[in-house]
Amino acid sequence: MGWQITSQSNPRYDSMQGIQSVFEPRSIQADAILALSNWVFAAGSLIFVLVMALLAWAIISRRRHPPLRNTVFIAIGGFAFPAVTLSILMVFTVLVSLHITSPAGENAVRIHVTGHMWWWEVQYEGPDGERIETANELHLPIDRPVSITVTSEDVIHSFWIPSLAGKVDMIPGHVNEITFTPTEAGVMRGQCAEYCGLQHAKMAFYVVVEPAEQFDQWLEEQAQPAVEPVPDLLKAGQQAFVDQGCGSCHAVRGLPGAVGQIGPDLTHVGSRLSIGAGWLDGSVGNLAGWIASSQHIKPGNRMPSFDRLDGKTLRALAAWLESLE
Amino acid sequence: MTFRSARDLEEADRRDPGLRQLRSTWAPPKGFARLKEINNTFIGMLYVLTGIFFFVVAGILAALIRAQLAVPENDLISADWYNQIFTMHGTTMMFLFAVPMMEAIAIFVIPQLLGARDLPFPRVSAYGYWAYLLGGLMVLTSLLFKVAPDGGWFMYVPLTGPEYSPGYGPDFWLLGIGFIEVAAIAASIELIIGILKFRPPGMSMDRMPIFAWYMLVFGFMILLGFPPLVLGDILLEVERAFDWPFYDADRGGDPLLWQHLFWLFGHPEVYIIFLPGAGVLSTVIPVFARAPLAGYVWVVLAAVGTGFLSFGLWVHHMYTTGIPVMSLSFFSAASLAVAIPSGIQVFAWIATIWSGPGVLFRAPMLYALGAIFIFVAGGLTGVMVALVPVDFQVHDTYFVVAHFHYVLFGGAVMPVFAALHYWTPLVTGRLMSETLGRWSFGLIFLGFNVAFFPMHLTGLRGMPRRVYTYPADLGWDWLNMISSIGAYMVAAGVAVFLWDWLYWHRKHGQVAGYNPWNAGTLEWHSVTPSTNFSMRSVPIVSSTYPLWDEPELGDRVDRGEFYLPDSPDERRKTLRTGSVMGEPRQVIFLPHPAWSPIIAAIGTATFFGLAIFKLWWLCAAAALVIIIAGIIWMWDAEPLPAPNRYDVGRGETLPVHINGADTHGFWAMALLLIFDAAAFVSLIFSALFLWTVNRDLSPPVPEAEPGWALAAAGLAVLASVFFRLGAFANRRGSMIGLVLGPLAGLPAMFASGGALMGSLFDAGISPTENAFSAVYWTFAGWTGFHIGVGTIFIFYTLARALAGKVTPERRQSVMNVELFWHFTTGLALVSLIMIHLWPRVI
Amino acid sequence: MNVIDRDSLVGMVAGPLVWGAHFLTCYIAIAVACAFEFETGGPGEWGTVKTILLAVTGIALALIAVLILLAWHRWMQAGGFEKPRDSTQARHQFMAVGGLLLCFLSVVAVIYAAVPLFFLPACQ
Amino acid sequence: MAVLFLAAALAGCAESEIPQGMRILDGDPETGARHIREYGCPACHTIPGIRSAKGIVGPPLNKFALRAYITGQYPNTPDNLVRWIMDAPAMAPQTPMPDMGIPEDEARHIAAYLYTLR
Repeated sequence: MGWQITSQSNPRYDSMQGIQSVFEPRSIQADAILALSNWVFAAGSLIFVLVMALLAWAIISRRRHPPLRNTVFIAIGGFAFPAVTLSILMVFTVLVSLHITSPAGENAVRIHVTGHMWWWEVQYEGPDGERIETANELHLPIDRPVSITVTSEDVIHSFWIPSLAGKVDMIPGHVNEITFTPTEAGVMRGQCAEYCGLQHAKMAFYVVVEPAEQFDQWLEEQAQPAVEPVPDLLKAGQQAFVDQGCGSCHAVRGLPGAVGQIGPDLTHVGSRLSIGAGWLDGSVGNLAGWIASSQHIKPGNRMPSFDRLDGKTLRALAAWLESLE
Repeated sequence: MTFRSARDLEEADRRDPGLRQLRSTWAPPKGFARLKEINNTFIGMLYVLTGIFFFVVAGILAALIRAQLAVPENDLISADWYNQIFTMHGTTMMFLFAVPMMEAIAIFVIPQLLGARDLPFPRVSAYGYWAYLLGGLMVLTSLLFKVAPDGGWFMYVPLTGPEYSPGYGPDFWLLGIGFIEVAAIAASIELIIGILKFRPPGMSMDRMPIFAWYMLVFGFMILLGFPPLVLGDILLEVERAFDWPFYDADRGGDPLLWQHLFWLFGHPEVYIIFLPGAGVLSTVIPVFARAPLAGYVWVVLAAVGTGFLSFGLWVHHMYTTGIPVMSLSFFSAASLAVAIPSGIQVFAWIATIWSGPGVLFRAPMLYALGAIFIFVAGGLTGVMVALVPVDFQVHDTYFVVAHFHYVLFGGAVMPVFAALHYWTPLVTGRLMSETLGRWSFGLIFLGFNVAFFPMHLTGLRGMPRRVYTYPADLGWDWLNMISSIGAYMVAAGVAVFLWDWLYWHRKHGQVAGYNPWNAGTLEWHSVTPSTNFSMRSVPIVSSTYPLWDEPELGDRVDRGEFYLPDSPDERRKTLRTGSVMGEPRQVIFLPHPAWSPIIAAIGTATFFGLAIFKLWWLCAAAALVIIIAGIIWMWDAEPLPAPNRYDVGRGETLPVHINGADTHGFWAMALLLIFDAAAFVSLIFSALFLWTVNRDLSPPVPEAEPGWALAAAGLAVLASVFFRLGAFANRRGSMIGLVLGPLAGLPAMFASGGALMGSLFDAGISPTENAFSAVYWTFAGWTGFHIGVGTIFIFYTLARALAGKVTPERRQSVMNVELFWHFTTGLALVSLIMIHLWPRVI
Repeated sequence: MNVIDRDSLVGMVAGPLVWGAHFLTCYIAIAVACAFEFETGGPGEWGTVKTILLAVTGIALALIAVLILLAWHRWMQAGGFEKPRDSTQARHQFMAVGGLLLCFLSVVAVIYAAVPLFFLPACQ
Repeated sequence: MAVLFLAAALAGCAESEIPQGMRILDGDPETGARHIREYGCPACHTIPGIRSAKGIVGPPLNKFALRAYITGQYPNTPDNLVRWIMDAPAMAPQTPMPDMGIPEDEARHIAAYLYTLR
């Protein structure tokens, strides 16, 4: 698959096809659902063709009655056949439901995702039960069950990674859970599936499934506070972050005063594949563009466009954020 | 002397005084006063025109949607606009087109199909129509000012709640749609009673035109399916206007409550739309297959069965909300089971086609066959989305968009076009063009499949619904482009249809004459365009397809051989028959054109319009207008000629006025109360639901003096007893008793309502505190509202009594009001149980 | 109204009414049991609520069976498959067969609703 | 896909019309268009032919091949443009355009694309 790339590079535009598709299952659960779907698609198509063929035959036929007596024809075709087919389907679907909803078990990776208008707050449970905060991106190890609990801070959102599992709604006042076991490495995309207002269309995120060691290392890095800037440019960027009051909305662990909870945690924003919740690739250029014109790129989102910064400051700020790996 | 053409009718008019009387009795007022007309033919025609108008508006919105989505990252339409547009597309299609359009067709055609002169309550039809028109325009206006609702047609909270939608958008939706529901309920009561009681003699249940069966089920479904939405609407509007936290998770409310209430309505709604469509197919297919409908009883079973099962599907819109998978599977089961009646209908249609001597491919039949194709495909994807695991993936994606457009286009839009092609000659006297019909059908059918088939794939490839734009390169671009092209083909097809329907065929269409399709049902028994009174005489029917089985019937009807062939007293009237067997029971004197329905409708529109802007005092003034118009409207009810018999022809006489539970007035009250009760049960459901979802909060026990509650209960029962005594006294001829009973009952009822609210005050329960206290106050408010309405009823009855209009022989209005009061007493008692007993028991 | 009455519409729709009662019982029982954690019966285990619902299903099916017998009886009284002599007989046949078919549909719907009881855990 | 096709078509017809001095001999406009999206130029610039490129932070790049100066200071020559794309701050310290670490070969492709815009 073209999109199975290493976690450090961005998903390339020319290989994005299929990263958000039900047809590219990458977990036991998504596989099972696709298998069931394929069966019913095939059976449904066959039945459709048969019924249309019957209709055509009825139109063409010169005989003035169906192959059987009218009532018998209706009883068999309209009642008995669907009743039997559907009862088989009922058992089949219940078994698949059971399979895909079974609990994740003890060794599961536990993640809590909170929906916001229009981004995703992500909390990992560290090895010692501590909370490790990130946003708009999930990293998952291969072949280990994952349990994701979801809720919402504002309106209803729906958490959906087509390649890994079905949807689960994020509802204020409710905590829902979804479990799945990824089986292949790669970058996937998830998107909000419940209409959540103005920027519902631009509420997405990336998921990186990687080998266990890489995942562990990633999680350990995420648990660390932000690195101290060394070169002057980065120092200037950090200063701009403080001066502009970015910290009242965004948290950067390790930077005094940057404890905001309104926007995404930026402690390791430089390591992320995307900014603006899956809408732009994570790069210094996009960061600069986003800071300067977030209201143009994603109108109505909660972050104002910082178009009052001078060029050098903007560059410094973007560079500093990009350096937060 | 049969009316094969309009000229025959004119000639007969000169020779035949009975016919002349009928024509002048039923002639609509001239000029501007024509708006007073309440006859179903006129109102039905306006209704259909209005329905198509809203369809076109919603279609234009769809075209805008498809223009925006044709290419990725398009900025033709801003996010803000797009969200208003897709919300209004869904809202308009569902509430302003689909349901009213089916009512419109039924209002126009059902009386003719049933050999009735009109529906049971023509003024209610008129009121319903004007309410629908004004309410619809009110909702659309919001679009002009760019303050249209933008929360989706499903209006999920909390997005549409006071915090996240502080503007007027949701209020336009809630009040506008709430208002239109009034029209829907009016039509449903009208149709149920019309179908059950206003059939021609001899038309027993097993001979009813199949369309009437479908519309009967449709009526009952509206009656039981709309109340949850009405309640949900009220609760949301109250939350928005007065901060009662029904849906606010922070105060014990729950956003899922809205979803339950919405889909308790919303799923039956889909079948409310589909059943009349299927009814049209079951009507049109036999005509063009030239054979009676195969398996009539099977089709009836399918319609009735669908009606029931459709109430067990609502959670299948909520599979992803975190409900236990066991519960989901129950709904999956019902969703699969409901496929069986659909299968039965499809096979009945195929068998019908098979039994005929060959299909006539006229435009209505083309649309019907296209409908079968599209509907079967939509039904099969319906089975797919009914499966819990599959739905986990496809829910809220373009797959679902494809699915329900297939169902609704196949189940409703194509049948509506079939119906318009088929029945338009009844209005215009001319056939629509076959050539243009083929073009419009071809464009619509092809265009539809081009537009919506790719969406299955778009959805499976991961595209969610309701996004105003999407990134390039996810594999959705070309699929969307194809869909957009298809959508514009549909638009072209609709344009061809409109050109033919509105203009071409009226100028150049072939004159339809007598029974142009050689159909078997009564609406084609005579001249086209059909007359306002639909039947020269009300026939005796002896089969399902009277015109096929008795070719002479039309002539005999036109010769006036049957019932009510003339109208010497110049009063509009029709025949009422028994529900099951169809034996003649009563002559109904129908009302004549009047301004009161339209004034009441304007008053209602003003009321809802002002409520959007929270101008409560002006609302009260509008309410006063409604009440006054209503009283004027009802003042002359219960005509009682002396003697109370009317010569219906054929040497028979029937009573004009009767009292009792069999009258159409009593049925109307009873059906209205069933609707009311269903909404009240939804409120009880809401209370129980909030109780099961709350972990930290249980329904608070109102710590009030128990005397309050006991007094309220006792007084309510006492009021009922007083009223019973009053009604009893009236029956015995005691005017004093009639006046004293209600007058004694009224203070008792007020005291009861007061005690009910007093118990809440005493316990210090404030409606804004938490969801349960809000629910308690809603119970109290619901009861209080009924006490208020009941008071108006009482004073109205007393006024009538003083005017000598209530006597032992004319006691129907007293019976109706009494029924209402007992119902109110019931509400008070159940409210008390829910407020004071239930929280203590659990 | 008498369900056995040959001209009763209620008699005709009695089958679906039983389905409705069964369906609501199942839904409410599971919703309440799970909300208050009465029941944790896993897949294949028969906890209290699931056992009760199985019994309810049995009762519902038995009720519909009785309704089927009644409808059958009415139908045979109305002449069964024979061609009706008059309109009354035709109507009675229609009402009986309509009721019978609706009962069959209800049986299927009740059985479908019972399927999950056998495989799924009550609350998960 | 459509974008690339369009870009290729533009490149095809532009080949002969681009003045000799502006030709980037080893730059491929089609590849350049891809890099433009990868490096996020669209976030700040409006660039014809790149669908998502509707940014308003930097100047619009329409008719870029005809423009006389880059950032108002440097003649619009291929060398200057490639250098600019690779490290703008080095040429104009006050520019908001960051150094995005674009290697020279990719910068040439990007420049080639920009020179198809007339």
